[in-house]
This record gives sequence, structure tokens and C-alpha cells, in this order.
Amino acid sequence: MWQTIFSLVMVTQTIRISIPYILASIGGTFSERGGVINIGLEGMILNGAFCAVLATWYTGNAWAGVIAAVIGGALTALIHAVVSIRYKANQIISGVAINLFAVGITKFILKIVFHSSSNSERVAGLPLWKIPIIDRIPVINTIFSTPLILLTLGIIILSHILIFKTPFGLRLRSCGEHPQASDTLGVKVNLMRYSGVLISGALAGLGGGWLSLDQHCFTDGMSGGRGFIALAAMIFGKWTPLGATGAALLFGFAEALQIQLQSAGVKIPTQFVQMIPYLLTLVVLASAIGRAVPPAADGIPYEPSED
Amino acid sequence: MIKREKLLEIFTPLLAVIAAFLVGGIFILIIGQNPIFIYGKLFSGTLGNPYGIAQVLFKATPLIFTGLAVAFAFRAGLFNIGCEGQLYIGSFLAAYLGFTLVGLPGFLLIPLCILGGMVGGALWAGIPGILKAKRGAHEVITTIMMNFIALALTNYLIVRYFHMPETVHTQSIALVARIPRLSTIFPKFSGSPLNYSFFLALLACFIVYYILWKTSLGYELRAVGLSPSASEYGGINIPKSVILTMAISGALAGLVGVNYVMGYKYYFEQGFAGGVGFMGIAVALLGRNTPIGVILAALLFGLLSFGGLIINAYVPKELVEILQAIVIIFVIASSKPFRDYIMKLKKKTLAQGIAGTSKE
Amino acid sequence: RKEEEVEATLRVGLVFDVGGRGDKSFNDSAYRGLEKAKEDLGIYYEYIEPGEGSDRESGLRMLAYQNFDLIFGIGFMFSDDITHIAREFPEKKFACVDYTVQPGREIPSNLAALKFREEEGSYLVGALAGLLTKTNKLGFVGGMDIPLIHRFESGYKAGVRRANPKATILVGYAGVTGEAFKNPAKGKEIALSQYGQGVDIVYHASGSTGLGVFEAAREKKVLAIGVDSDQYHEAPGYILTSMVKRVNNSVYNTIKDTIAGQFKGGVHIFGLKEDGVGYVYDENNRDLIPDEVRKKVEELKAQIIAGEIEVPRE
Amino acid sequence: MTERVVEMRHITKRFPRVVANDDVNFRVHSGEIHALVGENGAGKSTLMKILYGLYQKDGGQILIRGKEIDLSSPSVAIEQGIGMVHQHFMLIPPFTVAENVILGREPKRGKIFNDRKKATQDIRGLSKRYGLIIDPEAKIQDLSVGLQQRVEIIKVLYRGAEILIMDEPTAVLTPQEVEELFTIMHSLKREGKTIIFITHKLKEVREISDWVTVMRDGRVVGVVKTEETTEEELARFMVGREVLLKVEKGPSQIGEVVLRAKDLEALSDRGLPTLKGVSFEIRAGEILGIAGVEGNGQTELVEVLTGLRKVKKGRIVLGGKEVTNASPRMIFESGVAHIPEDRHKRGLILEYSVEDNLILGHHYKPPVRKRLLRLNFKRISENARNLIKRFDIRPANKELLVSSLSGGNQQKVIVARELSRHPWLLIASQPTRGVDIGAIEFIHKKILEERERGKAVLLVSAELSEVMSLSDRILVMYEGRIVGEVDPKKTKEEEIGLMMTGATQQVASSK
Ligand SMILES: Nc1ncnc2c1ncn2[C@@H]1O[C@H](COP(=O)(O)OP(=O)(O)OP(=O)(O)O)[C@@H](O)[C@H]1O
Ligand SMILES: Nc1ncnc2c1ncn2[C@@H]1O[C@H](COP(=O)(O)OP(=O)(O)OP(=O)(O)O)[C@@H](O)[C@H]1O
Ligand SMILES: [Mg+2]
Ligand SMILES: [Mg+2]
Repeated sequence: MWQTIFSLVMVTQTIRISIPYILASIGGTFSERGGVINIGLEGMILNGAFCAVLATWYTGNAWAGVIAAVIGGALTALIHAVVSIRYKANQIISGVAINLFAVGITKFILKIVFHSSSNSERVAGLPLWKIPIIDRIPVINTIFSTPLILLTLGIIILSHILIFKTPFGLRLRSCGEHPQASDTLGVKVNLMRYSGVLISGALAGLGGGWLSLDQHCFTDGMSGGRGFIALAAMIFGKWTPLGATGAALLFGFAEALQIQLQSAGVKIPTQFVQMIPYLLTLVVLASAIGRAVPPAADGIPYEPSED
Repeated sequence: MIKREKLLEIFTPLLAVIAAFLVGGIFILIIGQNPIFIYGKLFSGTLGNPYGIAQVLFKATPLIFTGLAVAFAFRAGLFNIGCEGQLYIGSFLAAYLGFTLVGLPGFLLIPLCILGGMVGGALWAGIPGILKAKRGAHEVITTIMMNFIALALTNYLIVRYFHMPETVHTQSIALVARIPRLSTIFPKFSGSPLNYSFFLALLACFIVYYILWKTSLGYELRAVGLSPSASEYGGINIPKSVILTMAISGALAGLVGVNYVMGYKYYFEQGFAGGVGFMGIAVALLGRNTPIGVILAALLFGLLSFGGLIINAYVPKELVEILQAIVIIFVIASSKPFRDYIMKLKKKTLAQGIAGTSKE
Repeated sequence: RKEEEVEATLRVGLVFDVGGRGDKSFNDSAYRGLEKAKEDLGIYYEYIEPGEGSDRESGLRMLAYQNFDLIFGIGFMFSDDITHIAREFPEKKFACVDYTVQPGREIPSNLAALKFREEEGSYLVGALAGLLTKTNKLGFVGGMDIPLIHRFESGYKAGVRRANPKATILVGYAGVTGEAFKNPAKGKEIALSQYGQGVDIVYHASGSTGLGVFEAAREKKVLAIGVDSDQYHEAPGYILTSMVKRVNNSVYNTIKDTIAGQFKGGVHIFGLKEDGVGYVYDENNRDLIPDEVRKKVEELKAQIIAGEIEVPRE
Repeated sequence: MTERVVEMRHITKRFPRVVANDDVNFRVHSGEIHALVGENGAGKSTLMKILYGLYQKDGGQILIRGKEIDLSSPSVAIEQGIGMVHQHFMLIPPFTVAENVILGREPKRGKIFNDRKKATQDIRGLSKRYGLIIDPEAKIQDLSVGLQQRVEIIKVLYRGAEILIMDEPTAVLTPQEVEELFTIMHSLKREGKTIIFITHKLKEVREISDWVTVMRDGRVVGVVKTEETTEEELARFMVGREVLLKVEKGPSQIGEVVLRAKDLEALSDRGLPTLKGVSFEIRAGEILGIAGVEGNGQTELVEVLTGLRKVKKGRIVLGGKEVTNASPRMIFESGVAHIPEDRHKRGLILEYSVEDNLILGHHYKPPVRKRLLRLNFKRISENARNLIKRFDIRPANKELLVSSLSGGNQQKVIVARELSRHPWLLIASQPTRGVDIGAIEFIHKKILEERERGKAVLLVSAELSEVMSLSDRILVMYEGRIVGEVDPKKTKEEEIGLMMTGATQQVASSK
């Protein structure tokens, strides 16, 4: 049994399951590093997934879907950004509303366009790339033949560089720690926060795009709580892209493990196996490793000066 | 001026709701329907007849409980996103007591089941409370995780031990544990499962109001919500009040089971709540975290929720979800312009010279 | 709209199960029955898609209040509500797909309880899979972990064992909430994991989650078995067969009987005998199923119909 | 004659409750150090924030080097060569010095990346040139307050500022650090920079500035050349009347030991040792003053004594009862009242009304609480009416939110509440910080009354003159230790000041 559990299949499966977690949790990292809590990741994933299918359906080209997923996620995030940055509303409530909105709007349009309450038509998917030699190496071949996995890999590295090595990242992080200080140095706090939230939406949307394009269809509510897991991964990863990736992979692994344990006929009831990722999160949050300090100004609307 | 502020504070959410309906109208137009006709249907179907009214009240009942739970925690500075999980555990416990303690007379069993619901919810909310108080784990994440665990756990209990054959619900609770429907005294309500737990919800609102604003406990909890460090200075035990707040909040959420298990289906059914816990967050906020506000907001959401079914034949009922989201967004977004406007008023009066005298 | 309603031979209302119209399996099957009745019999219909739990009862009641003559509830979750409402509206006719019979609860005479023997159909596709597997490994993907789905699983397993005692069956459930019926990504991963372990045919009973199972089959170029409706078109070439549950027929026939004044309350069972369940064998998949295999399965079918084989339900 | 680099004309700035700047004219010439003085709330910081583009003026004109400039944001100010060292540091604790300095003006490598090397080099260059020694790679949270201030100055210089605004830069420094700062300011002046320097300490004005502008109540009430004025004259300008800061202290009866602290050791919020073995006693009828530069463990000492912080080691005995690591409530029950140093963070619940704040700490027991946890509202308003009258809290409206009161009146609410407890021991920490002169006099009077009633008082204050004038005995704290005990009547301020820097250690003489 242990052989199957720690097989190469497991590794690729862990990666595949983790993709939306990775993208959304890195997205969350951008948002919260800039000082805006993003509970709405779930809704952004869902909208991204839907936009991907919609665009692919109309154009017949899955790459158009990828772009639409990014845009769809970002547009959803824009609502969150305007409400919480421009109007300084409670960011958690705004996120909850975003999630509700996404559930409603996707199903609404699903009915109008696809005349269905649960599924879209099947759409084209992304091609698998065949690269001669690499193709024979297990795991690596999955990564390099699946465009979105490769893209995610790039995003992980790019995000790390962007957040920790560039002026943009420095400014973004400063807005999440001490926006007053940033403001006094001429950093446009709202601009940075808007970018953080929009990037988070774009990435979460892309995560949704992966979900739906990999299935070649959109299913009502297909985000299935992944946004919340991503949130936990972001915290577990201490608000860093690499950390979030690691945590996302861990959650992905927990899920893959759960699938393996089920099919291996392990006697633990499925319900308890299903709990693993959530219990893991709780344990992590309650233990010493989980006691990460969020950006100091995370969730606090920035009141520029006097009023 | 004070009066104008109060008026504005009442009218801003109202305006936001109206604006949300206008935007919703655009969605209706998009699918080629007449908004006036649809809204007409929605309101006549919900408020135009006794059954509709009863249904709105019935739908509002669980929302009052969860809205109250969120509002209560919010007043004490905590965000309880876990009502969904808490209400499942609470409801399960209520049902469990209801069908195991069958020998007991009603006057014992009913309070016991209600208590069971509260205890279940309190326990489930207490865990994030303890994690927060002792380990500093943020309650937003932990309560979300507890939701998933609660769903899995109740599913396990139902599927492995307590389900009636071929169903996903438990056996029925004892006859004496059932809470009568209002239609027994108002025959016009017949058909609606509206039951006495609606009054329990109102009572809960009053009790929460009483605790928060009339007792030293409420004084402490609100103080912790407003300023933990000042509360600590004032001799208030913060960890204790965090745990207590979560427990009370969870107990309120657990009362949802009274409406559903004891007043409607008479059994616990997997997945019955359908997001009532999450909606509670919106209800609390819309009600500005006051008990009266929670009642009004719950009625609005109850109306929309039942109205969705009525207009289902003409427009996708998801319109209602969109409408609810827009209402929330408009209401929270309007409070900043509202504050700004008040500030401007104040500044203007200051500029007019009334100010010179008011300094120190 | 009003006009067609007035002229209609019968006014039919229907309340869907979770998933609603367009789920490409269970609900859509019921919907096809409605559509066919409209075309052939000239009925008028309206349907409702409930949101949360109490909407089921309110939906049924709403239709009953309006002047609908026959009202359907689709799914076992309706059993309680529709029983009550049928009693309340004795002048109207009701029908419930997958009705759960409870000891001590009498079924009103104006309520037709339409029950299917999914385990029998599952048994046959299980046998088919058992006969066709080359790896002696088969898979089952369930949606939510509940008794109804267990029935599919147990029938399937029994069929496999009967046809191929050497075969092992890997089982995976997508989750423990209603979401588990609409999580194709999870379905795909479970199926991929099963295929990865050498499984060559996977049967699913998981609503939209099954669409993911089909995607996995396409990707791995192996076979899957559909459920409820004929799901061939979801992944042409990769669907070995589908365990069809002829909800459409039961809906259509109930409507027809009602128009003819022959509505009968009480339990109606649709098993293999009644042709209420079965497996798809047509021009699409004929090439995948050799004649001798088909013959063996048909034999088993005959045995079940004859009562010689009792298919386990749990 | 030098250029007039800054000219602010008829500046008006209104806040919802006050007019912070009322037709203010302010001008500064190039190459001078110009002091800006005035009481709390006079409008100094507001004026400077307008100059730095952080606040927008409601009326008036600003000319920089003779040209009218619309200072719509700090970026504009930075472009104009204006830099500001804020009263509350604008530093990001988890960032390094270099990151804080370059933020918003990052040197780039390959057009994309932050050029760390260049940043470090630039900072080293500035360090050398102005004598601002600092490690560019150190994290702000690991630096002392004095070093943090250096970072602030480097930040400003890094942006090529010619005009430096320094808002109360000395308030948080040790005398030693103040001297270092002045050296730096002189070297800046030599390099041709112009400095606007806000302070409350008239001695510093004399020592460093060339010109002084005095503000009162949002208006400029005087512009004078430093060498042509005296401290007395400036004080009169500031307050608008003759000031007599001498406190009238009557005799008192020293009694029993009320509090005994032995070998107290405690950690700071960041887990570093801040109390390193503090021992002392307080007797009834005396005011024991604790002098020291902020950040030397006084805050932690008070928190330890009031149960807000746990001790690692040591014992606290209160009236014969052990209260080491007892809860704040238990300590309060044993007869301790506490005026906390930060009234916004600790002392008040700003969103509560005055009457509700007046019961904080005894809200949970009779007579404020009745049966079933019910609050006794009659009692609460009676209590409020009483205290408002006795302590002259203005406006006399018990239902107002305490946040809408002025700082002085907020402080009076705390003092009223704490003294109404009839404590055996009053622990007063920075009791007059940020309050106006009238309130200071009042609070001093109340503290002395407690002493005359035979109560013990522990007074902690960064204002040396306050400690000197009120205390019967003074302990000097430095780096978590008590480095000396002095008799205020027999000791000069300078001597204590020196002890506060750790320069001289004196064995506690009374024991
Ligand atoms: N803030 C200051 N710093 C340096 N010198 C000053 C300052 N204020 C005034 N002086 C000196 O006082 C003299 C007159 O000052 P200034 O030119 O500002 O006043 P003014 O001539 O009255 O101006 P105006 O005619 O515009 O009112 C000059 O020699 C100037 O150097
Ligand atoms: N952002 C603000 N909102 C409202 N009122 C403000 C604001 N900033 C300052 N004030 C008020 O404006 C007045 C002037 O404040 P300012 O900070 O300029 O005083 P200051 O002279 O710097 O005092 P201090 O010596 O205490 O630093 C005060 O009454 C203050 O309460
Ligand atoms: Mg000051
Ligand atoms: Mg100031």
C-alpha cells in the first residue's frame, strides 16, 4: 500500500490538485501583502473558471479562455478593491459578498447561455505539449507538457521575485505594513493596494481557469471551497509565494493521499479522510509553526490623512 | 444636526437596498423580462397573502439566529464565519436528544433539545474560541475549517449510524418534542412550517440586547470588542471573554436546529441549512450588528429567499443571490460616503463660526 | 403563455433535485420525459429548481396551489414533503421519483412512488466491466457518501464479482456534502488515480463530478461507464456504456396514464423486468462489446428478471 | 541676505472639531534652524504636515523659493526638496534600514530589480558625510529609538532634501542622543540645509535654533530671533499668561510600607529582557518618582506592578499580600489605582460614553452591578454626575463619547475614575502627557492631595521637571535597572539627567 501512496502517480496528482491552491494562495499573498484581506478568493476562482469556459465556448480557443479567466478573476477582484479600498468597507464582509455574487452570477449566465443549471457544454481544452526527451521522465513530463502547470511554475518564481526583489514588491509590502509611512514617501498606497487585489483576482481566476479548462467544462459551484483552502495555505506559507506554494502542495498532498487511502480500501471512514486538510490547517494554526504574523496593516482600511 | 445624522443612518441602508433593486432590474432587463412585473410578482407572492408572509417569517427565523450569532461575536470583536458548522452540530445534538430520550415528557424534552442545540453550537464555536484565546489562531480561518469538519462529521454520524434506510436523515424526534406550527392557531398560515421558534428568535434578540447593553457581562464583551488593551487594563479576562463570546455565538447559531429539527422536519437531515450560516454574516452587517437590525435584515433576506422561488418560473432564481450580494455590497460601501457627508456637515458648521466657541 | 396553458391536455409541475436542469444525467432524464410529453401529448409544464432544503416543500406547495394537475418531485429527498402535500391536496395527482418507502407511512392514493432498482442496472454494467477488464482492476467513483449511492456501488461490485471473481474494485467518493456531486476536478483526480493504479474501466454515480471521470478516461484513453442517462456524448469513444435509469419513461408514462385517467397511486417499481433500468447497447458502443460478452450479460439479466439472482442493495 | 525658502501665507486648516491652523503666516530662510514651538494642539504638526503635502490646507498660499506650489501630496514636497522626520516614526519595523530608506525611490538594477548594493553604498555615503552611523542591513525592529531616528534623517537626506522638518525629534531621545542629534543638525546646517525644528523644550530652542515661531491655539503669536529672547518670554508667548510651574507641596506623614518590589525581572513585548532586577519600596504618604528616558523599562515596570505583564522573576508584595503575577483585577481589588501612560490604548474605551468609562474596572461588582449581572444605571449616572462635577470634566455631558473630549479632559476622566476608587496606592504613569497647562495643574493638585491623605503614589514620568517638583524621593532608571535614588530637594536636574544616561551610577542610599 505504501508503495502506491508514495508513487509517482501521487506526485503528479499532488501537483495537479495543488495548482488552484497555489495560484489562489499566491494571489491572496499579493492582496494581503498590500493590506487587503481577501476572503473572496473562492468567488474569484469560480468566476475565473466560468469566464474561461465562456470565452473558450465563443472563440473555440482555450488560450482565449485562459486570458478570460485572468480578466474575469481580476474584474471580480475589482469589485472587492473598490468596495474595500475606495469605500473602506469591511473587507471580510466584502469578500463574503463577492463569494455570494460569484455563485449567483455564474449560474445566472450559465442558464442564459447554456440553458443548464449545472453544466456548460464541453469546450476545447489546452493542448498537451510533447517535448521529445523530457517526455519520458515521469512527473517532469506532466509539468512540461501541461501549459498551465508550466505557467504556474513561472508565476511562482515571478511572484517571489516581484514581491521580494523589485521596487513594486517593496512598495506593496510597505503598504501592508505601514501605509502611512509609504504615503509619506510618495508611494501611492491606494494604487498599490488596487494592484495587489487585482493581481490576487487575476491569479485566483487563473486557478479557476485551470479547474474548468482541465475539465473542459464549467460546473456550478466547481470552486468547491478551494478559495478557503488557499487562504489557509497563504497563512501557513507566512504570506510568501514560496511558502504558500509549499503549503498548497501540502494540502494537495493531503487530498491526493485521501484519494489513495480510499481506493486502497483503508478502513478509515471517508469522512475522516476528507477532514485531513482541514484538521491539518487547524493543527498548523494552533501550533508554533502556524503562528505567523500577518502584515501589520492587513485588513485595515487606509485613511490617507485628515478625514 | 444630531437628528439628521440619525435619519441618515437609517436611510442610507434603505437607499442602498433600493439601489440594489435597481441594479437587479438591469439583470432582469438583460434576460428580456419586465422588472416591474418580476418585482411585482416577488412582492405580491411574499407579502400579498398570509401564506407568503408566513413563509417569509419562516425563512427569516434561521437567519435571525445566525445573524444574531454573527452580530454578537462582532460586538465582542470576533468574526464568526463558522455558524454553518455550528448550526449543524447543534441541530444534530437537538435531534439526537429528541429521538433518544423518547420517554420524557414534553415539558422536559423540549427544553432539553433546545439546550442540546445550544450546547452543540457552543462546543463547536468554543474550539476556535480556545484556539484564539490560547494559541492566537485567527478565528476567521479556524471557523471556516470547522465548517468543513462539521459537515464531514455529521455526514459520518448520519450515514454510518443514524440514517433511516435510503435517506440522509435521522429518525423522527419524539412527538412531544415537536414545536407546534403557527397555523394551529392562525389557520391562514396553513401550509407554512412557520412555528413557535420564530418567537424564540425574537426572544433571543431581546436576550442578546439585554446581555449586551444591560449587563456587566455585555459591558465587558463590548469593551473587549472595542479595545482589548483597555479591557485588559480594566481587569477583564480577555481569553475568557473570547471563549465565552464564541460559545454564546455558537449557541445562538445552534438554535437554528430548533426551527428546523423541532419545528419543521422533526428530524436532522444532512445539508438542510443551505448556507444560512454564511447568510448570517450579511444579515448581521446589514442590521448594523444590532438585534433590531438583524430582525429587519433577516426579514429582507427571508423575503428575497422565498421570493426567488416565486419568480423562478420567469427568471433564474439566482437573480436573488445576485440581488443579495449587491445589497450587501451597496450597504457596506455606502457607509463611507455617509461618514464623509457627516464630516463635511460638521466642518461646514465649524467654518460658519459656530466652532470658535466649541474648542476645549 | 396563458393560451398554451389553457389549451393544454394536462398541466404538469415539476420540482427538480439539486443540480437542476442540465446536469446531463438524472434531472435531465426527467426533463426529457416532460419535453416528450409536451410534444406527443400536448401538455403544459412549469418547473422549479429549489435552492435550500425547505424550498422543496414550498415549491411543491406552490405548484399545488396553482392549477397544476400533476406534480412531480424528482429525487428521494422529496419523499416526506410530497407525502404530506399529497394528503393536503387530495384532488391533485403527485409523483415522486426515487421515493423512499418508510415503514409505518402509508402512501396516499394520489401519489405515485416511482422507484428504480439501480442496483440491478449497476449489476449488469459491473458484469460487463468484469468481463471486459484486461487488468482485472475496476473503479467506482461515487459522489456524496450516502445510502443511495451505496446502492449503485453494491450492485456494481456484485456484478463484477459474479462475472470476474479475480477482479479488484477501487472505490472513491468525492465528498461528504452536496458539493460532491458537482466537483468534476475531484472526480477526475479520483479516476486518474484509479487508472494510474491499473484500473481500465471506471463506473461513476456522481452527477456532474462524473464529467471529470470522463475527462480522465479521455486523457488516459481508457473506458468509463456513464450513469442515469446515456452519457455516450460526453466522451464519445470512451464510454463503454451507461447504466440508464429511465426516469424519462417513468415521467412520460405517468403523464400519459394521468391524461388517460389511469393514474395509479402507490409504489411503482422499475427494475430490469420493467425496463426501468438497463445498460446502453447501441450502434455507438457495439464495437466495444463483443457478442459473447453481451450474451453473458443478457443471461444475467434474464436471471435477475427471473428472480434467480438477488442483487444486494447495501 | 539669505533666500526665503519657505513662505506659508494665511494658512487655514479645519478639522471636524477644531480649527488647527487659523490664518497662519510662517516663513523660513535658507540655511537656518528655525524652531516652531507651542503648547499641545497649538497646530504645529498640522502646519508642517500641510507643508509636507500630507494634509491639504483649507485656505492660504505656500511659496517654496518664491514660487507658489500646490503641495497636493508628499511626492510634490519631496520634489521640492522638502523632507520630514515625523513625531511618530514612519518606519516599517520588519524592513531593513536600506529598504526603509529607498522605499519609493529605489535604485534599480537591470531596470527591474532593486539594487541592494547601490542602496547600501548610498546609505554608507550619507552616513559618512553627516556622521549618521548606521548598519544598512539591520532591521528597524532591532534598532534603538535613537538609531531609528537616524534612519528617518537618512531617509530624508537620501531624497535630496534641502528643507528638513523635524517634529519633536528630541522627545524620545536620551540626553546623550540629543547631543548627537544636535551635532548632526549642525553639520546639516553647514552643508546648507534648512531645518524646521519642533520642540516643547525651550532649553533646546535656545541651544540650537536661529529663529523661533511661537504658535498658540492655531495662530502664530510671535516670531523672534533666538538670541533676542529668553525662555520666560517664550513661555509667556506660548501660554498667553505668566506661567508659574512651581508646585505648592504641603507636608505629609510617611507611614507603613505599602508596596515592596523585589528583584523584578521581565521581558519586553519582543521577548528581550527589559527589567533586570528592580527592587524598591513605597510607603504611605510619599510620592516616589521614577525618572528615566523612555524605553528604559518604566513602561514594563508599571505593567508588572499592575498585573498587565508577567514577571520572570521576583516578587511583588502589596500591603503584606503577595500579588506577583496576579491578574489586573486582583491587584485592583487590593487597592491599587492606575493612571496608564497611554490613555488611548489602555485608559479609555474611546467608543464608550464618559459615564461608561467612569466605571471601567469596577463595573462588575456592586453597587454598579445588581443581581443577574444587571447594571445599575441609576448608580452609573449618579457616579458620572458626581465625578464630572468634582473633576471639572468639560463638557459636562456624561453621555458624550469619550473620544470627542479633548486630551486634557480625557485624562481627567481617567484620573477621576482612578481616584474615586480610594486606592491605597496610586500608580501614575505619564499622568500629564499631552495635556494642556490647566489640566496639568489640576492633575498635579489631585496627586498631591492623595499624598496628603496618606496614600502612596508611584509617579513615572519622562518629564524630569514634573518628577522633580512632585516627588519626595526619586529613583532613576536606566536600561532596566535602578541606577540611583536621589532626594529632589538636594539634587540638581542636570545631575539626574546625567544619571538617566547611565553616565553615573549611585548606590541607593536609603537602604
Ligand atoms: N524666519 C526667518 N528666518 C531668518 N530671518 C528672518 C526670518 N524672519 C525674518 N527674518 C529676518 O528679518 C528681516 C525681515 O524679515 P522678512 O523679510 O521675512 O520680513 P518682512 O520684510 O517684514 O517681509 P514682508 O515685507 O513680506 O512682510 C530679514 O532680515 C530677515 O532675514
Ligand atoms: N487628523 C486630525 N483630525 C482631527 N483633528 C486633528 C487631526 N490632526 C490634528 N488635529 C487637531 O488639530 C489640532 C492641532 O493639532 P497638532 O497635531 O497640529 O498640534 P501640535 O501643535 O502638533 O501638538 P503637539 O505638541 O501635541 O504635537 C489639535 O486640536 C488636534 O486635535
Ligand atoms: Mg507633541
Ligand atoms: Mg505635534
